[in-house]
Amino acid sequence: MKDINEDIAWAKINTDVLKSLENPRKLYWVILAVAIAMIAVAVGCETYQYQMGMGVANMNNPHVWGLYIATFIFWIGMSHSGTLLSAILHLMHADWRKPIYRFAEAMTTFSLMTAGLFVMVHLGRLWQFYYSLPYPNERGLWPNFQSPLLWDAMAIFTYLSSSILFLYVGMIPDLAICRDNIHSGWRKKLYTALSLGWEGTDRQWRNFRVTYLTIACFLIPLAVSVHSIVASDFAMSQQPGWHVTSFPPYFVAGALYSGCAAIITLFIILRYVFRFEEYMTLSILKKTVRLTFAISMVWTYLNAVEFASVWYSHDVASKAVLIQKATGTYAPFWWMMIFCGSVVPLILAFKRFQTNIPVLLAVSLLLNLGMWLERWMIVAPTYSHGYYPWTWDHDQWPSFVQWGIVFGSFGWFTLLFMLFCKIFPSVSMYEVKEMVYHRTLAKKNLGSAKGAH
Amino acid sequence: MHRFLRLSILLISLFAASSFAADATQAVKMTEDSLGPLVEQPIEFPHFRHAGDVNKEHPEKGGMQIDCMYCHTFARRSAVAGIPPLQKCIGCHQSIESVRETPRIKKLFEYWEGSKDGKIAAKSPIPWKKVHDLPDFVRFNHERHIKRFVFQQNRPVQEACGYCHGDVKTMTVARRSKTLSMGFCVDCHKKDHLVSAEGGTAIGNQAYWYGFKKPVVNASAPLTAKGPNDCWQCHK
Amino acid sequence: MSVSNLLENWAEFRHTHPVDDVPHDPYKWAMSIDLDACTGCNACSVACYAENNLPVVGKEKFLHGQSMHWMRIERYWDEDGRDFPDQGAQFLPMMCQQCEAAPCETVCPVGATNHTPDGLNSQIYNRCVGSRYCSANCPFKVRYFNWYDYPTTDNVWPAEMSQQLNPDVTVRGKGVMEKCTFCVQRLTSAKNTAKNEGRIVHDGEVQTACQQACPPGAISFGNLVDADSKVFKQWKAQHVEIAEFEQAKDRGEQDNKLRGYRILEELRSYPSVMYLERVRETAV
Amino acid sequence: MIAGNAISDRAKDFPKNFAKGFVMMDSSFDRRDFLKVLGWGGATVALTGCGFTSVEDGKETVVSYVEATDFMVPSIGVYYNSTCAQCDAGCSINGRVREGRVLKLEGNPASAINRGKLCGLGQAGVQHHYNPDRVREPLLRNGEKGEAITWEKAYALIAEKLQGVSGEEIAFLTGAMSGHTKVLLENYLASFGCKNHFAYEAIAPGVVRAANKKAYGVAMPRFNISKAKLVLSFGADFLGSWVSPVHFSQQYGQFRKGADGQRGVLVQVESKMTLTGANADRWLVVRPGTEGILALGLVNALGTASGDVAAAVKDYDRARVSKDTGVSVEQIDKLVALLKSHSPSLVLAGSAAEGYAHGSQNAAAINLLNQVLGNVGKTVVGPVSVPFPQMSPVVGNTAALANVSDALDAGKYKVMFSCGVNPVFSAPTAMKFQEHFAKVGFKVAFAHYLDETALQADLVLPLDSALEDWGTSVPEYMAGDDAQINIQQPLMERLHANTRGFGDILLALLKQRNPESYKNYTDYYAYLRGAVLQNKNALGGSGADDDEFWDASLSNGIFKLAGSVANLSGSISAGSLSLPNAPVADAQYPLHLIPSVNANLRDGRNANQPWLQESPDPLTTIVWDSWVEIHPKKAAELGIVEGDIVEVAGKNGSIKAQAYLFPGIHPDAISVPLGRGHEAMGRYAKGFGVNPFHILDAVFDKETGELAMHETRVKVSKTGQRVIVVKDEGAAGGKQMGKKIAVRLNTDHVDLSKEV
Amino acid sequence: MSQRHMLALFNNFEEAEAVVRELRGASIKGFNADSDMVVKSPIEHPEVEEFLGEKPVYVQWFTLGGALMGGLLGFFLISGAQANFFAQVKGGKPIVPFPPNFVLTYEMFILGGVFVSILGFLICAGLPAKRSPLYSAKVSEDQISILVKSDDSAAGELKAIFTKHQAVEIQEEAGK
Repeated sequence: MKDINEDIAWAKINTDVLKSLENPRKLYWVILAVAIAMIAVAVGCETYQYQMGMGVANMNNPHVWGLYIATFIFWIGMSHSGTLLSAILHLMHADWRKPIYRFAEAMTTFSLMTAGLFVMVHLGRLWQFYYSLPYPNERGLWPNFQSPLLWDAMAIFTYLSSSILFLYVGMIPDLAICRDNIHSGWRKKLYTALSLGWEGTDRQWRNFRVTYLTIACFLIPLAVSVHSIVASDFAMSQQPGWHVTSFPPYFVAGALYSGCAAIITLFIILRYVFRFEEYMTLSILKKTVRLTFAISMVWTYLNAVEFASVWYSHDVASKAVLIQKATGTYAPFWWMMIFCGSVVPLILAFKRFQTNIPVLLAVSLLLNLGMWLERWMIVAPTYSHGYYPWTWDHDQWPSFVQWGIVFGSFGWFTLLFMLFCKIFPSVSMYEVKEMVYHRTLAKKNLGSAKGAH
Repeated sequence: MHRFLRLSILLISLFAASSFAADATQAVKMTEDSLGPLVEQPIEFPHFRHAGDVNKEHPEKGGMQIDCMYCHTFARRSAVAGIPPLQKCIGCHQSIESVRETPRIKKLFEYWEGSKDGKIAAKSPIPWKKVHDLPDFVRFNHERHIKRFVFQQNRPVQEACGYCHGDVKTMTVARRSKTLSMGFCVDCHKKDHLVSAEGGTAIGNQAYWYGFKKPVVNASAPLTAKGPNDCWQCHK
Repeated sequence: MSVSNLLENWAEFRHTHPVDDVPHDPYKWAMSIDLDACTGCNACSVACYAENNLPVVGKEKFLHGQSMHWMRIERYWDEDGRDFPDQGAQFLPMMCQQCEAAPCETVCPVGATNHTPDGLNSQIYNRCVGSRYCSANCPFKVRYFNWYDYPTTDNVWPAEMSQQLNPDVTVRGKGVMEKCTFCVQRLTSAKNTAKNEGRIVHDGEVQTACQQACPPGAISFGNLVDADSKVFKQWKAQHVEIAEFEQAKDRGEQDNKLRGYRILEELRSYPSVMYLERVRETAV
Repeated sequence: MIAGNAISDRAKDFPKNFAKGFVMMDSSFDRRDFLKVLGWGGATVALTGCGFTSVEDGKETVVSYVEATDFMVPSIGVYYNSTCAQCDAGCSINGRVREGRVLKLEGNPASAINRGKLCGLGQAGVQHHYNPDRVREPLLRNGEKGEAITWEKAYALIAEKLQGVSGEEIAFLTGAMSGHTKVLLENYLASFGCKNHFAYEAIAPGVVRAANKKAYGVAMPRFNISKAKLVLSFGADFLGSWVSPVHFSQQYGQFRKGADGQRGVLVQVESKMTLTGANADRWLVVRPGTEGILALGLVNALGTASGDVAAAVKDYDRARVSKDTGVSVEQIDKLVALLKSHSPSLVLAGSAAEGYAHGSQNAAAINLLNQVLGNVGKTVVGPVSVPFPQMSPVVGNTAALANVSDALDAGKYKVMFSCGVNPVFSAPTAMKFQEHFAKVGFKVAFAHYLDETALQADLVLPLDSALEDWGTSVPEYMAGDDAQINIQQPLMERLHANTRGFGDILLALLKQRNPESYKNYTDYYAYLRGAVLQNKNALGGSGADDDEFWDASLSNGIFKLAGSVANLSGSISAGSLSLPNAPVADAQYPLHLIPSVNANLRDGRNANQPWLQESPDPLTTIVWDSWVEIHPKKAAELGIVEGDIVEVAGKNGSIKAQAYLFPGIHPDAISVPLGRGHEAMGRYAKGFGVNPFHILDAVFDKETGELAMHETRVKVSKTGQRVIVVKDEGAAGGKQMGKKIAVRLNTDHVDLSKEV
Repeated sequence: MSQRHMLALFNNFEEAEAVVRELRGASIKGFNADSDMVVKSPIEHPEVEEFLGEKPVYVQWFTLGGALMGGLLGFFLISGAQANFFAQVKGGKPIVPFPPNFVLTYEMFILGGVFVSILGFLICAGLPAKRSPLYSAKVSEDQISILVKSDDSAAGELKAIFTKHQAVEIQEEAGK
């Protein structure tokens, strides 16, 4: 099985990809409509919450965070796949990333935006959000730079802006293609403006290469720092179950894991919706699936390490939280997380399932569910079983407001993502050409080597 | 090489600009807006006539140099300066025949005696409009500032009050003269102010906290301390 | 915020006061609560409602764990499996412990909660954006969040009830974290009076609302820097040090005749509230 | 007219000067002016405290005083002393007033009763005052509705209705009364020749009073808890709700520290743990109703009694007592040893002991133990009485209700007044009070709220709150060595224009009867001032100027005067003592119903104060609702878990409430708190909880005729519904889970003498 | 002498390579192979660029400068802001604590690096740019093109070389 067919004509690549900007399958519009409906639910819930106060989300004194922060971490985690595919695999010269890294990067950007929304939704006084931004003001006040939340804000800002820039810079040659092939309407203007007059000259390519590589190098430590900082929100706190040294790597692994799972899902959807069968080949899917399997095992291992270190240590309170996770009210969710996160991926180890699209779609959705549950299981059980037994809560169940907003966030992400794919080429044309070119060269070399014999 | 020159100039100026921007945060810009709207009072109170300096040439234009705290008696005893009771105005004006028939004074007496049309009941308070209004979560303590600067350091009252209220002796108060934003307050609290023991404050090591640096007591330089810098001083 | 300020005062900025090398001066507010005298009567809690404009949230919200009592009386039973609690219950008034190294302070993204020079953990309502991180990180869970807009949409002070509100204390709107302040409005007013007169606040000059109400007089409050204050003497007598996480009592010194302890001391947050253990007669 | 002491917080040391200041202002200054509610700029509370910055220059108006005196400084609180009216203990309060509004009530340190302390109930007085559900106009029944009328019309109506009614046909039902109001009331009734003044308190130590009277010669001696080394309390919840809880709590604080470093020991004997029981060193659970048996058993075991006492107790050997009461023999021995070693001790008989048909016998047995221990004269000492018998308190009891109910049933009364009581709420259904009450031709209720009784009335007269009214009162339990008359004075201007003080109303009614004698008194204030100044010498003001004395007295909030200390009659006798045997199990109604008295809600008259509703019950931490306390063992037997809605059914009806498993109760008893379950009264009271008063059996103490509150037997059954109990206690259920949170030490590990 | 631009399009990379090699090898008067020749390609094509001779890239210097500036600015901004609250400590930590400041400095380091790298890229690559005088949309599809600028005199010679190597198309534009 080939990653890509080397006989594919370059001009066809252009037309195929550009076609995705114009006429996707009907399913595209269905997804869009569903996404908008989901957003409407979230907007309704948020408006209600904004009017009435956070109480309508049914949080209470020990349970101050609820689903919002859990989902926030989920979305942050989701964003890591883009970096993995575009930066890490780029440095490793893994050619098979080329057809799929663009949408992964877009996923990074939009899941970060969604995550950012959760920070806002979660705030008790959304209208005072600007208090947490460091800017000179007439109050003479600065935010508290000691707070992991502020590190978070800083890291996410850095990550988001860098990701957008990375996505954009990597897209400039493709934007030039769009500019050259689309001759009317607002799109023409948009592509002309965004392509910055790219012509593919040797000077441009030369600087492009170095810049792209440099940013890729920056993005890798950045991505690691972002999720480990999100982990510090918990690890830097004093609460049992949160104050765990292994949280940062654990979070990063979880992030890559959920990101990969999401890539599989979106891969399958995009492949169908935009008729990308020739580019997003099953061979690439197989590689992604194998990567996912590997990461799932890393995650499983780190999970086990976390439990083991809690279990083996003398921290009674943390141990109590762990026991409560496994046996208390949250037990069904906790075990479901273990099942989805560690057992379900075993399916991926079987070759016959590695290219079975319906199975993969189901598995990837289950993995995502597991990863979402993981985040919830990090946040909530500590609240109902903290240091202070008096406040151990009758386990609090999120109200429809929380569920509605979490639900809607998926719509919001889908909408942004789908719009992106419709407006910008979601398969990197110039890099697929490179890929094809490299394969042709390789074949030629192989052929000439054969001929020499 | 000129490209590198350009580049380094660019970088240096970027750094300088951002440092400057960060550094200059405390300079509070005062715009027309930050002084609040012009307010129409029930009686346009001529502060300049009461507190203003004596004008020898045109005595009718000058003031009487009345101390701020003659009328605003609460300021030195309470966090709230308050408005003088009507009684206070009447107390003097009862015996000032010369202006008794001017429109403003007539209006004043309407609040004391009741208006002829019955719209104002006798002894009803004058509905002054607030000009120096702080948000409800800010508690400015007039008493402490006056004790500190007027009584302990013998600064002129006009100067102490005027720091926030402007040059009252030349005006009727229709709008603020200072922004009274938080930056305005903090600006002042960050400055080193003279601390004099003669006024009676045994500051002890308080100055350490308020000035964050332990004062050198026996040095020749005068002892100074910063204003309180903890939030609970003004917000409770 | 200038670089020159940083360079000039670098050493000051690197001090880890107040727990470490720089002591409090002239004030460090602290409390001690004698659990042997505490009867659990809730007078302190009501006094706190009255003094600090606490909203009554009602049955529904209390059910959801959204109550707003800054001071709560906890009641513990013995856990030895007997049929009857024949040594009574154990009551514990729990409010913000005003930790010296408060876990809540570092995590607030906007710096709405800070340590004041007189050793209090301040909470600035109007600065709060409602991230609730402080509460998440509080080991005692004594921070209370305004889940609803109690003054307006919830109307907990209908009609004339709002006239009872204490003008010295801000009424909190929705989305704001709040907690026990050691009645800071009373402290500030006492400190101002003292400053005007060029002295420090005497012991007993200022009382917190709970202390003032407490019928058996179980609560003492005062200035831990002032060697004449009752609180100082009590802490001293019990060999409880503010910046320690293990006291003479825990180390088994002083023949174990001490009964002063602080709750969750091992977390090294250095609470400012010392409790005196409840005593029970063995002869009966 | 002037009045009042006003002490700005920094001038507390100079009350006299301030009093003088008032005198000087006499002619020009109206107190009401000062009490006027003002919205001071910057000093008022804005309800949007920390929302958006609410600076709107020039929009808000600064309100200023028209005239001000020296002490009137905006933003600085002024303190007035007055008297708490939330219960009958008579604590003195110190109210903080700012800008004409009373903000907070604190204790008055000058009062020997509470010494500057105040309980939660007392502090909630402001919520009574500012309550949105107060009656604001006189209301005349018009069908099912009340129609607002003027006071003139109300007075005229009363006069009309009283026309041709003889004194015998008028009844006046009140709570406890004392002071000048009582004098006026007696005068009013005397003007008809009416003797039907009934003082009713739903929860009152009526039996104990009678037993004390027998044993010591006075109904309410002073109990020196702080001087006792051992307090043995038979169900007296003196820290919670019994007689004068703030005073006792304050004494308890000293008692625990011990005057000479010897810590006082508290042993509580009862079947349902009260707040006091929860604080005891040893809480002894006894079979309900057997408190007297244990007391006699202790007398016997002490072995110091002689004569008829020894004869009376000789049958009460330890084995029998242990069998009857359920207290183990070893425990009795320990207790006896402790009683011997800890002298003086103090034995108290409380509501758990008196609430039976043989309550008087129980109380007598307990008092006998006190006498045998020789505590009389040491920890039980004579009270000081006020030298004005006409002002001394009429105490309320439940026997009064039984009497009035019977008389109503007989149709004796044509006009009935009710003031400060709510018998429709607090009378057992078995008494049929409501039915009997309906027979009265014209019912007048003096009321703060439209409570259950006021709703039955034909005319409702709205009363001033205690914080706007004048008055004096004499506490029943006189705590100090001096006699004390409490003064009640307004802390602020009347909140509602059309409410009146009870004294004012009585005066107006008296003027109808007797215009000549009262024509000099424009209002109750004038009457009060006149009456006080008339007796200036006796009140400790001999030689003082009238105004000065009056102002100083108001400034103190109390009159302290040397009263006479009553001697306690000390004869120890067990002559009339005859305790019934331990109760036998009732097959149909196997459980004893113990109606418990919550320190905050008591008989329910304060139920409409939200602070009290949300103040968790100390033992269960339940708020806003009633509950049924069941011992976990019993609950397991019945298959009941926490939150089950159970039906508590007795002979006279049933109630349904949530179950709470409570270890501090005898397994044969259940307990339901009183005070909740209002069907009217206001938004915070109505519809929360159930009212166990209604299912009480109409059983009375055989000697005194008091309602035997603990005598009701019930059965408990599940209804199948379940709710989540609304309480402060979390999921850990009051366990510390191995953490060091609330810690307890044994006495041998403590050296209190070294403590500060 | 007037100059003219000429754009040759090739289907084949080898051909284009050969052209570049030849142009650099041949010394044509009025045409400087180092400065007057631009290769445009649809993909990043380091092999072709190699034949153009060593052309240095400076973006990494921007990166270094930006990262350093970001880090410094971050540290001083944060420490300076913290110094504002000189009487308020938080959690018993110093007013200017290192661990959090390092985290933030790290982030600012990266942020500065990325931003200034992009800036450097735009500067170095001359973007945004006006279109060069001759451009064919075919370049963004699959053809490689060589744009030359030369004196009129050299045009013929260049054209000959292009044609020789099977240029698909040659566009010309008269110079000024």
